[in-house]
Amino acid sequence: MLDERSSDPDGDPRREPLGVLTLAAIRPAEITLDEVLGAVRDPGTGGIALFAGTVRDDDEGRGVRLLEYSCHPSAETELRRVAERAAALPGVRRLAVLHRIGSLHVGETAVVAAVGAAHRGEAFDACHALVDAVKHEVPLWKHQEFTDGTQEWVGAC
Amino acid sequence: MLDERSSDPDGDPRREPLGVLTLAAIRPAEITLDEVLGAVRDPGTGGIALFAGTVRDDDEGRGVRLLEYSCHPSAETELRRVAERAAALPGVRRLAVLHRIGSLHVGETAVVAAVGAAHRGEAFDACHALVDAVKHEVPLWKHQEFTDGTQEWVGAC
Amino acid sequence: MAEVTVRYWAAAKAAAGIAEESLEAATVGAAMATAAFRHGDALTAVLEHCSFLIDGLRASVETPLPEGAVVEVLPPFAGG
Amino acid sequence: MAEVTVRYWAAAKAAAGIAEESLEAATVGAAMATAAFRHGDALTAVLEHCSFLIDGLRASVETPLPEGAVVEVLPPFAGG
Repeated sequence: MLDERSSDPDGDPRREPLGVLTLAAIRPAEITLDEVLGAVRDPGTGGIALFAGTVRDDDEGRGVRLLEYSCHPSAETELRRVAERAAALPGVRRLAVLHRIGSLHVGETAVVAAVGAAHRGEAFDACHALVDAVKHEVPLWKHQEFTDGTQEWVGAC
Repeated sequence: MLDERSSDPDGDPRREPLGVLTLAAIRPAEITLDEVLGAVRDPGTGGIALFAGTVRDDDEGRGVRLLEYSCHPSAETELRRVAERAAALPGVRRLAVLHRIGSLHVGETAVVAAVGAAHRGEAFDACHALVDAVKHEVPLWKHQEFTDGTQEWVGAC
Repeated sequence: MAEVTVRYWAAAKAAAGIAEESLEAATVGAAMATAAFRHGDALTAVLEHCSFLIDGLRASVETPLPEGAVVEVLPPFAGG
Repeated sequence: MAEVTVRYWAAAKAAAGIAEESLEAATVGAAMATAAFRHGDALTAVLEHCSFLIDGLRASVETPLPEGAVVEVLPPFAGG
């Protein structure tokens, strides 16, 4: 069915085109919502759902001072894979996602994602699915330093 | 239960505080995601879900040239009412919403919303519910002009 | 029967051709029947989907009209 | 038995105290048993939740090790 649609993307205006992944990157530099927003804007999009994941000051009652994100060399390839899967969800037109690595303080942004779709329900569903997949399927790791001086690898044991 | 929680918001750090509506407005001036994002940032927020509704170039196969949004004098009060209801949803910490009125061209932004929550699922759910309620419960109206010269009131008959 | 002011919004105002008018009626429904008779099919079609306010409070077609009330005619909402 | 390179990532690297080492084993599971014996309880606890790559491809604890393979030890992912 995907093959059928992609073989003739412009033949029938009522036939929904496949969504396009316009941006997927992992980098140590700051990331912003404006960047993913700009990557998904287009005249056929009626709704854009976005997500920004920020460093909380608290993890189950313990004060957080710093998060250190690191990744495997394959992480950007895996990010692109999960993003392309989300771009194929119903109604999605354009999709963009950025993840930051390195040291992040409380309030800083670790991940941003944006999904433009014809209709808002589809945009929300795909953005949520994308962020879930980024969390569970991309080889990224998070090391937490707490305000009491202790530290831990999140989810490691 | 709401009364019980609000009567002692700081007594128990495990007890979730009620979400706060930080911004709700309807105005003719341009609206941006940055404004609602800034209104929901706080150190206890782990995830922010946002939505931008933009003017599409197409409505069921007809080319759109211009949208004219208008509202009843009670619209901002109603917007605040639905936003406060969404702010009381589980996990919501801060919530902001702006709706524009006046003439909008294709690609311009008609509505922006942001919900900060401890966890991302709660942020997505509340943002989606908020945008649905803005669409159906706030006395806003939309007049469409098409590229073929015809026009219509959206949803009026 | 009460003398009331009817205020039309958006598609209803466009269909009525005026923003506001006076008429006499006992209920919201009766007022709308009079309005539909005055302004014709275009308004009749819009009125089927409208909601109503009396002096700023929600009302149904059965709601009786107090003397001097303002009846507002609101087409279906379409924000976002 | 194959001579392989084991590469530890994130929490596994912290628990092993090294990024990389050589060892001999027939399967991923056997290699991890040797690694746990060498580096102690902290690594043992982390290994329970890890996934593995052999030369960049996903592998299970039963996967046999080719001579000269690179075995990567990946703790649970925690993006976002």
